[in-house]
Amino acid sequence: MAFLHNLGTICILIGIPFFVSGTIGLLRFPDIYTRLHALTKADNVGLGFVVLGLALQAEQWNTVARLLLIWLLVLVASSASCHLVARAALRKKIQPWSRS
Amino acid sequence: MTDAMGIFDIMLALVLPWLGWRLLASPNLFRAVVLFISLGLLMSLAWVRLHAPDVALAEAAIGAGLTGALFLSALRRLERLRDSERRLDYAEKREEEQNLPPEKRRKSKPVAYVLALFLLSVFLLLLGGALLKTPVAPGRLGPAVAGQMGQSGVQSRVTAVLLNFRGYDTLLEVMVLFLAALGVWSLTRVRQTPQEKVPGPVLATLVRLLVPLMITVAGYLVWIGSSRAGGAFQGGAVLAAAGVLLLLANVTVVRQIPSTLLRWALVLGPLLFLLSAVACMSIGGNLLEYPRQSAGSWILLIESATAVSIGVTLAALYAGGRPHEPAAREAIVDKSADTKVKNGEGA
Amino acid sequence: MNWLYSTAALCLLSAIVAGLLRILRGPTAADSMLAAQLFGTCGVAILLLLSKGLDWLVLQDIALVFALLAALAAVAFALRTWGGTER
Amino acid sequence: MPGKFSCISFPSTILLGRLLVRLLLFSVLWCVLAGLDWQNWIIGLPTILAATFCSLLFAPQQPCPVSFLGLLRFIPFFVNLSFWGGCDVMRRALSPAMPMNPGLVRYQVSLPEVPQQVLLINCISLLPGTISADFHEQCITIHTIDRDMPVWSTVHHLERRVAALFGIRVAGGRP
Repeated sequence: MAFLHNLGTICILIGIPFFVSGTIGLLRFPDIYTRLHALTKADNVGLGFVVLGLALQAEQWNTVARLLLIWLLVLVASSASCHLVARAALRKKIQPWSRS
Repeated sequence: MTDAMGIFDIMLALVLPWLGWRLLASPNLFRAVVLFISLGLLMSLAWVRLHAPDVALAEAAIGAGLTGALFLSALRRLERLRDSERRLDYAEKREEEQNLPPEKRRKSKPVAYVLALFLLSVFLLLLGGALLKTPVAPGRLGPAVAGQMGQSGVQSRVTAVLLNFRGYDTLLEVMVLFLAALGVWSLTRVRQTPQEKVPGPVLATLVRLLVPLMITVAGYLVWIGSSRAGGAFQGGAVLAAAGVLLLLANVTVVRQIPSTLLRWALVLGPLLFLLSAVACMSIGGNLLEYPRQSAGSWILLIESATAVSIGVTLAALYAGGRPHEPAAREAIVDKSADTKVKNGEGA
Repeated sequence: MNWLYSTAALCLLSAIVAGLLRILRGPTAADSMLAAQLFGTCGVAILLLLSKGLDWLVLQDIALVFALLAALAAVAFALRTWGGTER
Repeated sequence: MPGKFSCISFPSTILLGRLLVRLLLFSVLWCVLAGLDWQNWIIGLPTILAATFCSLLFAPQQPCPVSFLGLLRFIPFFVNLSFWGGCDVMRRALSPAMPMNPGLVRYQVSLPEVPQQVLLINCISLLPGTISADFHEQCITIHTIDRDMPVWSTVHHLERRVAALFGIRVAGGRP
């Protein structure tokens, strides 16, 4: 039990930097599309680690299932809204930033 | 090590007023809306820290979700009305402002600032005075509620107060919501979105996944309301979110729902609430004094019905007008199916 | 409360506050919208962490509602505010 | 039971199968949310029925069954890729030079059904270095953060995995 608990702690600690780098990416990246990259991927991996860590520390089966459900929901919602926002931006003829 | 939590609270307490101020002061409407959505999310966290999970739930569903979508759609209409004044891309706006000659740029007026400062300090003084005058423990309502919990028929104190001890207030609140929907319906018809604008595959799949999930969660929130945080308002708000999503995606099924059915769904909650309030009198109590043994069942029944009505009401408010009468044939074909949807949502 | 959960929640709140800058800076409307999306995800994580740390199951329900409604604002934005008929 | 859903026009055997699968899924979901106590089925049963009905109402005309074995093999693949996607973004965001060379790439999809395509589109957004920016007439416009990455082969690999998840094969496709 203690082993699982410690493993969960490590997972949560791994997850936080992903969130932080997602925010840094949001602030540093040059245009809307690259910011979408930062947000969609980094935050979902971060949330995935946090959920994994909490699931390892959970005591009941349905807590694990709920955590998984929440993660999947966020995953679906953020990838779909990423696509929708990117599409709206393309249709608005916002040119992607390029290095040159 | 609760220090981190202390810093968390202080941060929240500092950011919230700042956010509120930025939101009110923002000349750009779109930015104000986004700030409003963020404010809703942070507000919800603040309610959690204040140990009010019921309010946090409602704020998460209504403040951050529904109102955000409502404002974002309203912006579009405003923009159509005053296209020349309103620009969503504020890069352009900022550029314009910088291109203006210096004498035309907005000047700050010292008198306005002094006046604002004066009014603000008067307001704060009044507020502080009111706070100081308030007795420290106003009436000791908490223990009173705790003492009567055995008679309420539910375990959650908030639900006990809302639907049993102060059921009268809630009845009136439900009526207010109903009246709001009536008002909107009597003013205008819903704007017909063109039929050919079908949602893209990604959006369609999202709707397909989320709407049944939202219905399930709404039912869960109504159920859990009797023992934990949740209840008719929260469940109704989540149900309304499902409706808003359907309206946004412009799904054909929504357009085919006969308006008679919508009317009944709108009335169901208030009507049932009122009827049970009167029924309590005929059984032999006062208005809204449920029989002791079955109070839990009464509350659950009322809550389920109100949740449906609140969901339909909020979605109708989002749609912004009374529905069109669909062509008679379509209505007949779909009647059986739609009745099932609504009845199902009823619980 | 365990130091782990409170510190992690604090870090996530700081990430949210830093993200506010993006809303204020823009430049396009979608950029601000993204920041609101970020708040949703971070909010879910904070609620889950607090739920474990305070041993308070209700917070999971709030996180669930957050997650369910996360897409709503983005969909409304992409379809209504920016989408629809061309100007 | 299926006879009542006369507005839904596909054969009743398929409908029955779909109905049962959905009923089962939503019942499991309800148990996860509300616990195993039998009392909560007072609200649970109508809710599950409503959710099932709603889900059937929006179901695509063509059923595309997910193969269980394919699912088992898809999950670790997906988790691995999205993890590297997160790491990739983290590396770019944190390094001072911010190495990136963004651009748009088109990809012709050969998956036949809409749900499969949507799954592919959503997964692309979680892959390292790519997000799907538009989808029009079987063609996905992909925004890549680094044009030097092998975008086409990665997406093609993903497409084959998605196809395997649904128990079908896809042809070669072209860039």
